[in-house]
Amino acid sequence: MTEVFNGQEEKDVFMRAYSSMLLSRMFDKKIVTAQRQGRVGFYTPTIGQEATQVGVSMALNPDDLVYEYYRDVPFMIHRGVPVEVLLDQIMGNSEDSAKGRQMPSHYNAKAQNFMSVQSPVATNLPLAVGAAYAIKHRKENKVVVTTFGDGSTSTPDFHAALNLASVYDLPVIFLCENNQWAISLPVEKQTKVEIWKKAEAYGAYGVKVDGNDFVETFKVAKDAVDRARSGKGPVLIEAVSYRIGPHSTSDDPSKYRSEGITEGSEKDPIVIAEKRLKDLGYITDEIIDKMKSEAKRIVDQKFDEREKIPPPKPESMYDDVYKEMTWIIKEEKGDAL
Amino acid sequence: MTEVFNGQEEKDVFMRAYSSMLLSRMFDKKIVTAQRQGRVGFYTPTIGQEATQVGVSMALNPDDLVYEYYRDVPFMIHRGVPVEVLLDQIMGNSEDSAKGRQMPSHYNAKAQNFMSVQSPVATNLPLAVGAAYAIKHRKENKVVVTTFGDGSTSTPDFHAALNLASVYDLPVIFLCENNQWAISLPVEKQTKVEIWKKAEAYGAYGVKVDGNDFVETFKVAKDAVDRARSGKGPVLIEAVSYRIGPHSTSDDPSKYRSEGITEGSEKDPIVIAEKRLKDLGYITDEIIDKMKSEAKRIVDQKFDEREKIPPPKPESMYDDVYKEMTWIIKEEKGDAL
Amino acid sequence: MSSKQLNMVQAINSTLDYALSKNDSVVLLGEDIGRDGGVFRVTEGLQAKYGSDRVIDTPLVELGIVGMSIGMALNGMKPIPEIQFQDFIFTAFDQLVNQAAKLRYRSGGQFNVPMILRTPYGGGIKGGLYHSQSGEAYFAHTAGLTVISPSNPYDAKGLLMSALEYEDPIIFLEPKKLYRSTKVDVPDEEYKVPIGKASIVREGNDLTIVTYGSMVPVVSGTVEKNKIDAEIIDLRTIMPYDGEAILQSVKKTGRAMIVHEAPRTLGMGAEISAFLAERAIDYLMGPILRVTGPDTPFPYRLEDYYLPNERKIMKAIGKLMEFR
Amino acid sequence: MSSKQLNMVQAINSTLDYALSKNDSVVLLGEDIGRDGGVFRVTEGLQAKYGSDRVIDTPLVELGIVGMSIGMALNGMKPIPEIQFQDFIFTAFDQLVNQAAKLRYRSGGQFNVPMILRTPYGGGIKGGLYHSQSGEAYFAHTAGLTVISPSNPYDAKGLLMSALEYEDPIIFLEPKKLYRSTKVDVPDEEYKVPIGKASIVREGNDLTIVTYGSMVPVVSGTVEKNKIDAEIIDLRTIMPYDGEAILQSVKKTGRAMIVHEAPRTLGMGAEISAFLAERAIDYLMGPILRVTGPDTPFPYRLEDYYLPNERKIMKAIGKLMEFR
Ligand SMILES: Cc1ncc(C[n+]2csc(CCOP(=O)(O)OP(=O)(O)O)c2C)c(N)n1
Ligand SMILES: Cc1ncc(C[n+]2csc(CCOP(=O)(O)OP(=O)(O)O)c2C)c(N)n1
Ligand SMILES: [Mg+2]
Ligand SMILES: [Mg+2]
Repeated sequence: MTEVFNGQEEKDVFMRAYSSMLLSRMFDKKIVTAQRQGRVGFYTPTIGQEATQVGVSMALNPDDLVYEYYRDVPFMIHRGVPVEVLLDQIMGNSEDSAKGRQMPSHYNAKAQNFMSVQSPVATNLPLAVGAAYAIKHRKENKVVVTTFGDGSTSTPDFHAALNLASVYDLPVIFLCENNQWAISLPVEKQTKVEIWKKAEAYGAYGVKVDGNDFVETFKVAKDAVDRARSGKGPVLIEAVSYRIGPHSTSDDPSKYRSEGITEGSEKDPIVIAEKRLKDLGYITDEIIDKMKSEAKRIVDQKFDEREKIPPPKPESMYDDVYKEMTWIIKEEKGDAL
Repeated sequence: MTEVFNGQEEKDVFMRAYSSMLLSRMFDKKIVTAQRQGRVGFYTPTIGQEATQVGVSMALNPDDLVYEYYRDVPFMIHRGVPVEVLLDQIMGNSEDSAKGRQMPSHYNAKAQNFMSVQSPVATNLPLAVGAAYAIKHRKENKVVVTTFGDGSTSTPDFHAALNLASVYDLPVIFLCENNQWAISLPVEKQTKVEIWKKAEAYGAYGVKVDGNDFVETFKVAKDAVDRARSGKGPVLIEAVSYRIGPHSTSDDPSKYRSEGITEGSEKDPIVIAEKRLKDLGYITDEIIDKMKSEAKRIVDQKFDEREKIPPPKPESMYDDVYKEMTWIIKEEKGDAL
Repeated sequence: MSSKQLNMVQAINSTLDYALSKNDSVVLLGEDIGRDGGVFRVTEGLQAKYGSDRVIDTPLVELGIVGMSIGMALNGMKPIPEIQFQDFIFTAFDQLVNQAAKLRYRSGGQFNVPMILRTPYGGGIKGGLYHSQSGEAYFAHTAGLTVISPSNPYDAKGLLMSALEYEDPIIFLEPKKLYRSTKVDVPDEEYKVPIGKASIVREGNDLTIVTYGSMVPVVSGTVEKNKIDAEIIDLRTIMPYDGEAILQSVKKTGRAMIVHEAPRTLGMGAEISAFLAERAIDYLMGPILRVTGPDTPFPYRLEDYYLPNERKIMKAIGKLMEFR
Repeated sequence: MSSKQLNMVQAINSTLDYALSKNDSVVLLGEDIGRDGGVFRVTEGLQAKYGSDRVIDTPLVELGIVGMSIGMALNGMKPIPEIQFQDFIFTAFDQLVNQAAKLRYRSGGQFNVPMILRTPYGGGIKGGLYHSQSGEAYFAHTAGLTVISPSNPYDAKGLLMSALEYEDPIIFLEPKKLYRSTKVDVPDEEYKVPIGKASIVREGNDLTIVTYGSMVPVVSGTVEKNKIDAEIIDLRTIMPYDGEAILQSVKKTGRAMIVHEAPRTLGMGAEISAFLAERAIDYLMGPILRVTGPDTPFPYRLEDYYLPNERKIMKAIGKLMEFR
């Protein structure tokens, strides 16, 4: 299949990829349902982008850095971020590593080398460039991946980051997860040019891939990572998928689009993966069913478990603005409590 | 020479172009000298960019709009902005249309359809796009030209403006005056890619021209303007010249570069123009000398004349923040005087 | 005179509709404002009615939205850009501070920028750090900008009507928490609420509470419920704020406090307090107090602790009333 | 203990040199800071000494300079970006407000941004609208940022030394008017001026004048020349400002004024005044006055009328001294 793995190795790697995609999908469904039930405040579904993210994740080393965006649950799951960490963030409970401060879908996972997610889109990109500069400065053998949507290519930060990474030949993979929509704006109205081609304007290497197929994505990502790691400078990957769900749980796509790719249809990344794994003889319908119910069981169970965790203490709100609390904040804390 | 003009017409047009370039050059020398003498506070010389600007200006109608930058004296002179207007701005005297508020080289000339110049580079570009939107909305037969340097292509505003003008097919000519330096940074370190090629990233039309030759620049600009005027969308022109002088009167280029094109050398736009006009039989050395001393005389005389104009009245400082002075500013004015 | 019961979203929507219908130079532009009708539905139905050239869906670039609007405004149009959340305006901050705010001044009055930038702001919808900010002080500190924030549907329409004829750039801050919180009678006909004039929401004698936006109902509710004889001033226009109204009231009551969501340090409360400390010191019985959001980013889960509320307001009132 | 007579440019240059020599993680980056040595020559000679990988000439993109610096700071480096003029920082404002300032908070304390952003600010060099702005209030209103402005070469070195060990983002505002205005004795050895502590530039009993940056010599000169018994406080750190020092002084003198270049409305004077109106009202004999730049953009030719000067300060002192 790929020249990278031998037989058993490939099976293990692919099965792990599939398993991450499945877990992400079950996670997604669970949170969307929980949001409707009022158990979660908000969520940006990732359905449709599993293959893109897992494919790229497969090409990375554990110590490579990721400056991710709000839709990267499958990426995080595949790199070993425990589901609990994601749930605690979404719930904003007292075990959340960000102390319940961020809106749902604004994850972080330092242990797995994920940065903390901000809302203003693409503003993670210049940070990734700086991270890569640090890596190069210390002659470390790492690359930095940073992710963003198609809409985000119109931002100032996209332009700044692509140019700087190119000028300094930095090991950055710019992963554009082109799900073809930026909330209600289709990518054709975002820009007249295919996104991978924009790399040329900076002297970066640009490549397009079918982001619904984790194997294709993996192969392209592997090349890109090798390039970057060997000092050949940044790569812009345009991974084309489709945002199967709404932009967020607050969004109603029926206002602005008719249905495109649907769940379970032949372009669904999970369906494509299953077909591939079946063709390779790695999997059967029976195994699939078992894996699915196992994934669902895990998500349900963890959700119930994390839901019991209390919210953070009010006074924690005043911490971490600065390393040492200023007298001003101390007084405000005193006044309020 | 060009198919645009018949014989006498061409001579008139070319001679007028040359005359503008000459007047600009004399103006430049005068202000640089006056700055050294302490008679002017600051100035950004335009020497080397005369052909670029005059060539583009030749392709425009009087009612086309220009969102210019601080180095566009030749452009302004060729479109009929009186030297007095430029001098009053530079001196910041009480006849200055901007009431002495702006630093020298931040011109405006509403009568000739020039906007007022800001310092943050390239932030005029999105304004030009909005102007073009208004033109299209009213179905007017105008184009908008906006100018900026090579360094300015790295800015957020460049990216935003190029994309928006392309998405809405607007009649904007983006004139990049590539003088090969952004203060001390050579264009090769600004970006890895030739500037005209960046147009492709937006679906705009990009073209490069020898900006030292006013005829070449005119021809390319004429095409670009025709394109834009006929509704084919924006054009990015990269006009390559050389910043013969320092970045500004505060700058010392010997710190960071050895000499490139020098005044009077064969790539000097004035020298190129003279050669062309001689070859065409439009001009002789005698005429040149006469024109030069006439241009110098005009500039010297006007400078002395404008220098006598008093500064603006202190109380004028409080006007024009809003259409109607707020009570806050009124009080501050009262307090101070 | 006919009128309708409208919430703030409806009041703004109908005023935008009116503006578009009256004047071909009016255009709306922003992210998702067209087909989608805006993420808060404020522009719902307008693209269908006026076309995608006048209700313009833009690419994702705030600086472009603002920059283009300025260019339009300089050329005979009346652009009404929307920034989806005020939190995202900072990517366009240079265009606001260095272009919109300074164009009239730097051109000696030759050019001006009649643009109305609308944007939802403030907390109350569990938006966390990046969907809750109250940045009015950044704008109010910028000479050349006019900053407005309505606290109810009636004022929203009336202020927007005034804004349509205003010739300088306006930052029109819509307290998203109040978008659908109440309906009030809004006349169908044209009327204006003047820019620069506060409203006395409630007359009172014991103290003056200056507030605006989403805090107006919180302050009013607290005062009514606890039967405080407070005079409540709703600024409506944050910059230029109505100094005269504040001064008159404080001269009468002798006590002053300011309530807002934005962080305390250098929030509008600082300016109002300094204004009073400059010219009302002789009338003041006690300190000037501020009840505000703290100097921290805006937290998601603890939003209710972050925002000024009855308890915090009453605590400050209690402290003020000790002075006589 | 050896020392040298240095102006502020030299004091900063030698401190940056020290920082680069001590710690390989320190990098400088900005426009024209390398070959050219910076448009104010603050980084002169450093690229030649430490190489273009550590004293980095960047393309013309402030948001990239700041964004890259944040990324470096998150990864074990100590970046010292320079913004050529503070006026141009607004194109990077989102990176400052929404990234640098909020990273520690939003990550629950896991990530932090030890960056020192240096930038020349203020008037006095005939820079007009875009080379003269004093934007400290924008930064000081932003929770998470620390804002410093030295008023002399000694403090410049000492504050920068403290900044090198500080773990949160600092906006280091260099009053460009003072870059070369005086030389003072600056010790060769390491020393620190603490962040968050004001200095009492002059003790006095009749009134307290709070100021910072370029206004310190103007205030001092005025007070000396006119033999006013004023206590002068140089904030040095603008945020968090030294409330305790201000309060102590005002309790003693009973009169307070604030002097700064930035526009009055919502300038630092507003915050200091509000701070005092909250807790020193009982000690105050008269109003709290502000002598500041007006709420207009910064004019070129009339710069001298714009800036606070002896006449304006004396007028305010006169007014204050009427109260006893
Ligand atoms: C600077 C900025 N402007 C606006 C928004 C509001 N917003 C959130 S997501 C989004 C669309 C993003 O589209 P895309 O980049 O394609 O990513 P996707 O959500 O499709 O994965 C918008 C406009 C934002 N988060 N940041
Ligand atoms: C946003 C911004 N950053 C920095 C500056 C300071 N500055 C003024 S001109 C200049 C270089 C511009 O180079 P280029 O765009 O090539 O134009 P040129 O001056 O060469 O004509 C710089 C960095 C500025 N004016 N605006
Ligand atoms: Mg998308
Ligand atoms: Mg240049």
